Amino acid sequence: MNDKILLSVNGLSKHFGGLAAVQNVSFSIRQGEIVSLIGPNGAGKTTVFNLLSGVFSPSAGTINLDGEDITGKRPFEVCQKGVGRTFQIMQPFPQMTVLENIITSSLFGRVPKISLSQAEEEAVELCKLVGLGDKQNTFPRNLTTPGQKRIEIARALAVKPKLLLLDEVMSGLTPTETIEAIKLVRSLRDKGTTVFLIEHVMKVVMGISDRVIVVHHGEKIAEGTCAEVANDPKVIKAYLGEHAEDTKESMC
Amino acid sequence: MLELKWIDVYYGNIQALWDVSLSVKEGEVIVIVGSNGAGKSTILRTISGMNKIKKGSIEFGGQRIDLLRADEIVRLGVSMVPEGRELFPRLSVRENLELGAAYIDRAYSRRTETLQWIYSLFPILHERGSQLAGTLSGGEQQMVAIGRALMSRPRLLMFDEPSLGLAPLMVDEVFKTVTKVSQEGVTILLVEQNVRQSLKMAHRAYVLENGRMVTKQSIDVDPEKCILCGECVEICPVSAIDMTVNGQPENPGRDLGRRVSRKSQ
Amino acid sequence: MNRLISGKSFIVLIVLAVVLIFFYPRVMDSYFLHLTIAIFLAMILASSWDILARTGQVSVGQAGLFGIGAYASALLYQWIHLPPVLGILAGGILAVILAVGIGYLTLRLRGIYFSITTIAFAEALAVIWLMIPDITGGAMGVSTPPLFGGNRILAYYLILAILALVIMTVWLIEKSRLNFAFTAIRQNEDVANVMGINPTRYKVLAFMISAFFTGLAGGFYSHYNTYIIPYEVFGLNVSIACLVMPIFGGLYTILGPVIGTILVKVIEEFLRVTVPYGHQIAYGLILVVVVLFMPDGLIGLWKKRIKPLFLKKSSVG
Amino acid sequence: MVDWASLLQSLANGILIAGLYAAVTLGLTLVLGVMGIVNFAHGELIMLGAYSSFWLFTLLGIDPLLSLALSGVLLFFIGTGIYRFTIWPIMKDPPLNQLLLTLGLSIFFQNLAMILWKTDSRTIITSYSGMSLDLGIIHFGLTRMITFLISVVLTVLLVVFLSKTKPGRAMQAVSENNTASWLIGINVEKTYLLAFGVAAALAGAAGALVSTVMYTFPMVGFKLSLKAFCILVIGGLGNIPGTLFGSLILGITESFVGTYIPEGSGWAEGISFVLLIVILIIKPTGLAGTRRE
Repeated sequence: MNDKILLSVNGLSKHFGGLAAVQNVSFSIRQGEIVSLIGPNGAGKTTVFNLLSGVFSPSAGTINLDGEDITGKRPFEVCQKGVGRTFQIMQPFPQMTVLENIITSSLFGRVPKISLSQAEEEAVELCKLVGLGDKQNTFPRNLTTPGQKRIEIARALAVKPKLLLLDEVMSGLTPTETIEAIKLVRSLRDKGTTVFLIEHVMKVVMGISDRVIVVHHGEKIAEGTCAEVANDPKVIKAYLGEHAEDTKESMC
Repeated sequence: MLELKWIDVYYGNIQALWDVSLSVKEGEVIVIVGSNGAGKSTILRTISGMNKIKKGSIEFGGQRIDLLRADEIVRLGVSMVPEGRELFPRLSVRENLELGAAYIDRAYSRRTETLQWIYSLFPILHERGSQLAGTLSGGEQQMVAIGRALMSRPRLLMFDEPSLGLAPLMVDEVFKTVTKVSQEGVTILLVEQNVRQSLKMAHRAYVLENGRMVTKQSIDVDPEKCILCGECVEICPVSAIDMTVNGQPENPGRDLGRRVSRKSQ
Repeated sequence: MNRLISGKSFIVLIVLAVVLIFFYPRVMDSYFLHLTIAIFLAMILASSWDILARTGQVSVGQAGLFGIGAYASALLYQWIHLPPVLGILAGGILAVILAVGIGYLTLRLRGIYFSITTIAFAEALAVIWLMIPDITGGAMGVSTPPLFGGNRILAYYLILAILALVIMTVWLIEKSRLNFAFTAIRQNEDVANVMGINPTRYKVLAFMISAFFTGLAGGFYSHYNTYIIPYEVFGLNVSIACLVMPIFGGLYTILGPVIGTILVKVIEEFLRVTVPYGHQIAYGLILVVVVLFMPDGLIGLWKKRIKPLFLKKSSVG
Repeated sequence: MVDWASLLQSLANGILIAGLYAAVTLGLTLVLGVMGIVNFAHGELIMLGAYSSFWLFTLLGIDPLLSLALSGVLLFFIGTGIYRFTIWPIMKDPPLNQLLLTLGLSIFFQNLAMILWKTDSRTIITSYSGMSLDLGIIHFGLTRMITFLISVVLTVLLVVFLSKTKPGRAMQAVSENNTASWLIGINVEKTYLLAFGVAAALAGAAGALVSTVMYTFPMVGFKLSLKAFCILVIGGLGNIPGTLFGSLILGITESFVGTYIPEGSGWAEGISFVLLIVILIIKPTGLAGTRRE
């Protein structure tokens, strides 16, 4: 990890009609970090991801990636600048094979000049990396939930992102698979990818993140290392309501 | 009262539930817990007739209901408070509530009485009666959704993540309401991620993971201590607990089963 | 998305080419040659409609592009005596220019609104054509000199060449990165967008390719037919024909539109001699039947139902 | 200098034709609002209504303004039949399949009409066809006035049906939220059937009106449905006030273009397309925003 700031978000807000889904959120992520975004269900985590990847354009605030302002850029532009993401609800292209799904992503990602055969090679590599090596030519509908999550991850990696956004990729995995996934995330970081993830599985969050950002009701309520966040009374309250005392130490 | 036997459910070609069985007795509060995407909501949607089963059977009050349409199932007395509330946003609060009884004959004749009951449960809805449902806060919308379901005079009321996106105080409020409704004699089937609080009011619980029941039977609930891991904040999927507690168990379900049985001894 | 062309199909292609180039035009009598030309023309329309459909956009206004192509070459001949072959090319180019304009304005819209706009576009052109007869010839139409002095065999070669060009373009698209972009946009535009694909750009590109060939077809038609009227070239019938043929045959394939066209044209030709009006009733029926019972068209029907029958037989026997 | 008489006259003409346009569009609005389907065959239902009114008048001598109800009932049954056998099986398909299906139906009925009744344009001439009403400086054809009033009555009936009757409320509920409607005990499929039937009945009645003020020919429905699409888009898709607003805009614009532009009546035919394209370009997102999933 170094001190170079890869992503900095300033005063980010998003309103739908009158409702504020995300309100005045600011944070930054350094190159090579693994940062988790947590918060109760419906706190606005996925909205933050949608803003970062350009799916929504923010009502206010700026997003800066690697020194470039990407606020309000459209999703394909943001992707070409170096943001890859997965979707919480898996959305593979149903009529493409696993390999074709990943090739598509390779072809048009951050380095879009590569040839078809190069893209195919890369996709085959990625298939192996995420553990889909033997499922290359099947269709996504024949895969289980974890299998489809692997497609999501491989597709997000195929764009060769500087910043990888993972939206709940570990939920629903078996313990062995979760460990594999954690190893995968660590190895990605070692290769230089910065990872920003939304997770529900608290043990995973605490296990791999360098830092944790907590949102609640669309606002950032805490940020810091695992231990700092876990002892923050605001966080405990957000998660547990009024009956918080007995679980204070349990988070890490 | 309600009995699911070995049901399989598919979304298109994708299987969402495998061999799920559960039973709910009259007057109980039952919770289904499990992580995101485990298929909890699918179970409720299937009971209410929104999804069809490929295999197995669903009985309610001794009658097969798995072949009925959703509206027929509501008429039999099974109502649902859906995830995301699903109100009629451009109708007023009162209209939303009234619609809950409008298409169910046995509820329609008692609608004024039921409405008074709901207003006594949620006085705020009385105040907001003429406001458009879409303009309410999340917690108020949740109350309208519960109220609308109650208007149909259900025998079994199902809640799909009622605490979703609510402030802590509001969550408490919602759970208190669920308890109140239960005390009024309505049987309750609840799906939640907020394990700790939901287990506090439940009689029994089922744990679902990846579309399968982790244990064949329901687990008994110790209200003082979350039986699943005793230390988590939200639901820790069994996988995550076992991973850190026991290293790499080959079968998390069996492991949990052991722990549960130990508890009940 | 199959890989390279196999040896067997290459031989079939060569044989087909030889037959179509050297043999066919010499044996066929004039009526059948005419019918063949009509079918090839329709195949071009069908295949080029299918190119746009690969991005998930259903155009119900191909007649607008066809009519522009037809009128461009007809009017350019009238004004500056542009040779028909160049006129046909000009028709294609004008259609592309129009498609770029319409495309950038409307392809941001999704699905059904694009479809409605394309109908409106074709009908609007028809209104304009009727209202400025000084320039367009109005309802009376325009006559054009016959192509190659009325030599049907040469006309046959020209349309065969255009058809070959269309098929080759489709084949190249299938082999290139474009196919991935088009397919991704069709299957899930939002995800494609997040993966770095600019949906509008590729949709407009597909529309341009589609428009070029539709315009060429229009130009060819105007010289081959020697007479065009707005009601016909801008008519709903053309737009409908463009979409029924590939849908019947099977979408997003090379062969689908070709097979669909042959069958639809044969049915239409049969109806043309049996009922005086309304022979396009077959188009309506085909659409309804395809949507309800055979969503992948004839090709899908073949792959799913008929081919397995043969396989079963051979494995048993 | 402004010629007030001609201005008022063309405004009045525009409003009168807008009434007819509203009647033509209401069924389309209802189906889009409740079922989320743009029914390309709506125009053909109007055409069938027009023909039924024409034949009832020609063969049995029933006045079109009376046969309106008969056309409505006839089309109600045709409509429910169409829904049950063609649309019901594909309600869960992607919208493009629904588009292609209804487009197929549209082509089918157009050509069926050509086979049955040839492409001739037919008119109904009643005893009051030539009469007109004079109101000082402006005057109206009596038939137009009557069709306008009937259109108003049809609209009011529809609004009352939707807000005061149980099936009507069910339609509103379904259009607001399909899932919630199932959950409160509405049979959504039956509601779809009824909505399609009512829309077809409205088309039948509108067709009868059309037969009195326009020519009846196989393509009349197609021409009108293009205008209806335009109205739908101006009005913001699938709501009744929007439909009335859109009808007024289109009717008045057409009327002004017809009056003030040389050879305007021809150009007026194209106005709907221009409006449609312009509006889709100006606010594509606003349109998408009004649709539910």
